[in-house]
Amino acid sequence: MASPTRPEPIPGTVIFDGEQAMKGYALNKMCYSFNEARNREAFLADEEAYCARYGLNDAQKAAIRNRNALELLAAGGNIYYLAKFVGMLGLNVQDIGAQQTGMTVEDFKAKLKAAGN
Amino acid sequence: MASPTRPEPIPGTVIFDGEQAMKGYALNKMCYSFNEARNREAFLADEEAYCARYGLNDAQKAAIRNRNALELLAAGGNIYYLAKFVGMLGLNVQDIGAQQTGMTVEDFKAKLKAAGN
Amino acid sequence: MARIVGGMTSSHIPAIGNAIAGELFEDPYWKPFFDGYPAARAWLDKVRPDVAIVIYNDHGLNFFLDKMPTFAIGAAASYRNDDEGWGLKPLPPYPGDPELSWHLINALVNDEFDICSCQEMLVDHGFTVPMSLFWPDRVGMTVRTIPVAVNTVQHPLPTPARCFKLGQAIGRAVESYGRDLKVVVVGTGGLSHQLDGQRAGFINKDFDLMCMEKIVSDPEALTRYSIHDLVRLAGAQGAELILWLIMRGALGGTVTKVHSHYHIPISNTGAGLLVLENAA
Amino acid sequence: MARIVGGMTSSHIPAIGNAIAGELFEDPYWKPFFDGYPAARAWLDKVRPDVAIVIYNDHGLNFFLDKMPTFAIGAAASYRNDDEGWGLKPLPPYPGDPELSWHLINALVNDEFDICSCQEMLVDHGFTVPMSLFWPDRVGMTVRTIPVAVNTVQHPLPTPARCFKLGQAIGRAVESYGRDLKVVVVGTGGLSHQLDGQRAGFINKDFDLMCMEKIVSDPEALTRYSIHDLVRLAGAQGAELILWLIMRGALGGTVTKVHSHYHIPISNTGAGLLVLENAA
Ligand SMILES: [Fe+3]
Ligand SMILES: [Fe+3]
Repeated sequence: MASPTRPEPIPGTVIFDGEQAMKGYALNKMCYSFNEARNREAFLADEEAYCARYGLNDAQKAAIRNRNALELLAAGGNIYYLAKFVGMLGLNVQDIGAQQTGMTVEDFKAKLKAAGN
Repeated sequence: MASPTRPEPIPGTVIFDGEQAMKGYALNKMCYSFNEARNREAFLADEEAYCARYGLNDAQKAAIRNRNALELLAAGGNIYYLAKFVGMLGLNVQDIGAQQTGMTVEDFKAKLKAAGN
Repeated sequence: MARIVGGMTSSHIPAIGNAIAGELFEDPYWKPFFDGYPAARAWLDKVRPDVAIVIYNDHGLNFFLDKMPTFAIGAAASYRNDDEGWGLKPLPPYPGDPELSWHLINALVNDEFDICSCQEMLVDHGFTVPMSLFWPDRVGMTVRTIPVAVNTVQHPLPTPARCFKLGQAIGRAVESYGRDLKVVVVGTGGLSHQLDGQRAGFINKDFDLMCMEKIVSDPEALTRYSIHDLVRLAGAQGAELILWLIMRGALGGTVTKVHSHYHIPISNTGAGLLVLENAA
Repeated sequence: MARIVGGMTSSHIPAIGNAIAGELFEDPYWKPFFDGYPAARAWLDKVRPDVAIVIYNDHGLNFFLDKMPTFAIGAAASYRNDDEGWGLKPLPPYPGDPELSWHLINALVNDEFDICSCQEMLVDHGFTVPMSLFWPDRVGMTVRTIPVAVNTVQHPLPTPARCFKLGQAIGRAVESYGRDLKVVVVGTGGLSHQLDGQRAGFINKDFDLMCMEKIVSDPEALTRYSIHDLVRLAGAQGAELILWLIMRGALGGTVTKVHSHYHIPISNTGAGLLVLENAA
C-alpha cells in the first residue's frame, strides 16, 4: 500500500507525527524525565542548566521559560510529555486550554459546559 | 486462531518462551545490566551482593557461582543475556558450547569443522 | 474454557482520579458523572469476572519515543502505577495473570499481530482510573488484570480497522484458552476531547452519541473512519475511540447493552460509559 | 521514485567482528570466510546504493524483556553501537535516514504492521558486523542506514510467513517513496547454529544449502516452515532465517543471483552470503 497522502490540515491542531517527533525529541525527552521527582527538583533548582543538559534548542528553551503551551507545541512538544511539565507547575489541562485559546479559565470551562447542551 | 498446541520437544534444546521468561526474569535482568562497564565492576567486586540486589533465587545464584551454562539455562536464563555474563568472564560461545556438551574445546571445534564435510 | 462475558467502556482522564481521591462523588460538577457507575458495578457484582483485559494508552509514563510500540501487552505478575510527574500517590499494585498474558501473546503473534511483550510495565491513569471506577474496593477486588497499551501518542496510530481486528483476535485467543475463566474487556479513553492547540476544548456531542450507538450495534461502521477523520471529528485525543474498537472487536457480533451513560463535560472531555453483555 | 536495487545476506556473529578487529583476513581459519566478500563489495561499488535497510535482531543490547517488540524500526539521525558487555570498542556512528524511516513506519502501520518506532536505538553486532563486511571503509562510506530489529530472543517469534509479508510491505513502501533513491536490503544472521543447550554446536549443512537455493528461487517454500521447524532443522539461533525472509520479501518475485558463498564453520555457525539483484 502506498504511504497515505497527507490529508487536509485540521485548523488549530498539530498532528504529532514523525516530523514533529524529530523536531521535539530533546524537549519531549526532558519532559519525560519529569516522571521522576528528583528530576523535577533538579529542573526547578536550575532550569537553564537542566534544559542545556537535554540539548534543547533556543526556541524550546524560550517556550519552557515562557510556560507557553502553543510555543511548546510549535517547538515539537507532545502534549502528553508537556503535561508532565505543566503538571509540575500546578497547572491542569483546563488552565492550559484557556491559555491556548486566549480565554479565561472560567470562559473556557463555560464553553465546555455549553458543549453538553 | 487457536493458540498453537505445544509441538514435540527438541532434544537438548530449551525454547525460551513465556514460561522460561517468567522463571528467568531476575537472572536475565541482572545479565542485561552487564552491558554497562560499571555494573560489571560492581558484580565482580561483590558477586553475592549483586545477585541479591537483582533478587536471584537460590538456583540462579548457584548457577552464577558455578559458571555453569546448563544450570543457568535451567534457571530461566536466556542465551543472549547469559552471553554478557560469560563474555565478561572472557569465555566465548565455543568455550560455552564445549562446557554444555561435555567436550574439550578442541573436540567441540573439530565437531563443528566436521559439519562442513 | 475461558469466555468473554462482556465489555465496558469508560473515560480515563486524570481529573477523574483527582475527583476520586478528593471523594467528590456528591459534588455538583462531578455527581452527574459518577452517578453513571453504580449500575456498572452492580453488573460486575453479578457477573464476577476473573480477569479484566484493560485496553488503554500510556500517556508517557511507561513508554517514551525511543521505543514506542503500536500494541504492547503486559505479562507481569503485578502492575504498579507511579506519580506521572504530578505527584499521584501510589495505589496498591494490580495483580496480573501472566499465564493468560502469554497465551494471548502467543496466539496473537501466531495470528500475525506484531505484539510488544512487557514483563514489567508501569500503568498510568489510562489504566488506573477505569479500574478505580469499576473496582473501587481494592481490598475486596478479586479480578486479575492484563494491560494492553495502544499507541495514541505519536502518529501513525494503528487504524480503526486494525484495532477492531486486534480485538477480534483477542476474542479468539481468549476462547481458545483451556482454563475456565470469565473475562471482561475494558475499552478506556474517549470520547471527544482535545487538549492541545488553538482547538483545545473541542467536543463533539453528536459524534459521541453516534459512537455510543454504533459501537453497540454496528461497530464496523466506525472502522471505516481514518485516524485523521477521528482527530477532525472527535478532537486530537478523541482518536482514543480506537481503544473502544478493540474492546468491541473482542466481543461477539451480537451484544446486549446492559447500561449506558453519557455526560459532558468532565474537564475537557465527553465521558461515555457502556456495559455490554456478550451473547453466550 | 525510490527503488530497491537488490538484497544481500550475511552472517552477523560477534566472532566475525573480533576477526575484523584482529585483521585476520589471511588467517587460515578465517580466509575461506572473508574471501566471499570482495565480490559483494564490487557489486556495491558498481550499484552505489544510497540507503541500506538492515534487517537484524538485537541480542540484548537495546531491548530487554520489559519491552520486547516483534518488529522495531529505527527513526534516528544516527545509530551508535556499544560494548555489549564484553568490551567491544565504539565504532563511528552510522548515519540514518529518518525521513525514509518515517515514510516506512507510516506506510507499514497503515498496512497493518504493528511497528515499534525507535527514535534512539543502539545497534549491536547483528547490525554492525554485516555493515563492516559490506562497507569496511567507514571514511568513504556514503550509504545511510535504517535498522529493522526483529525479535528472535524470546518466543513467540514472528512466523516466517509474517516476516515474508513484512518484507513485501517494506518493498511496497520503498517503491511509494517520492525521492529518487537506490535502496539495498540486508538480511543478516543465520544460517544454522545453536549456542545453548546440550545440542550446542548443531549445524545442518544440507538445510543451509537448501535455504541458499530456495531463498533465491522459491522463498515461499521457506515461509511454510514454522518457527519450531526452523529451530529443529537449523538450531535455536538458525531461526534467524526469518531475517533473510524479510529481505527476500522486499525484493520482487524474480531476482538475479549475482554472488553466493557458503562456508562452515565460523565459530559455531554456517555462514551464507548472497547478493541478489532485483528485477528492474
Ligand atoms: Fe487518554
Ligand atoms: Fe544472531
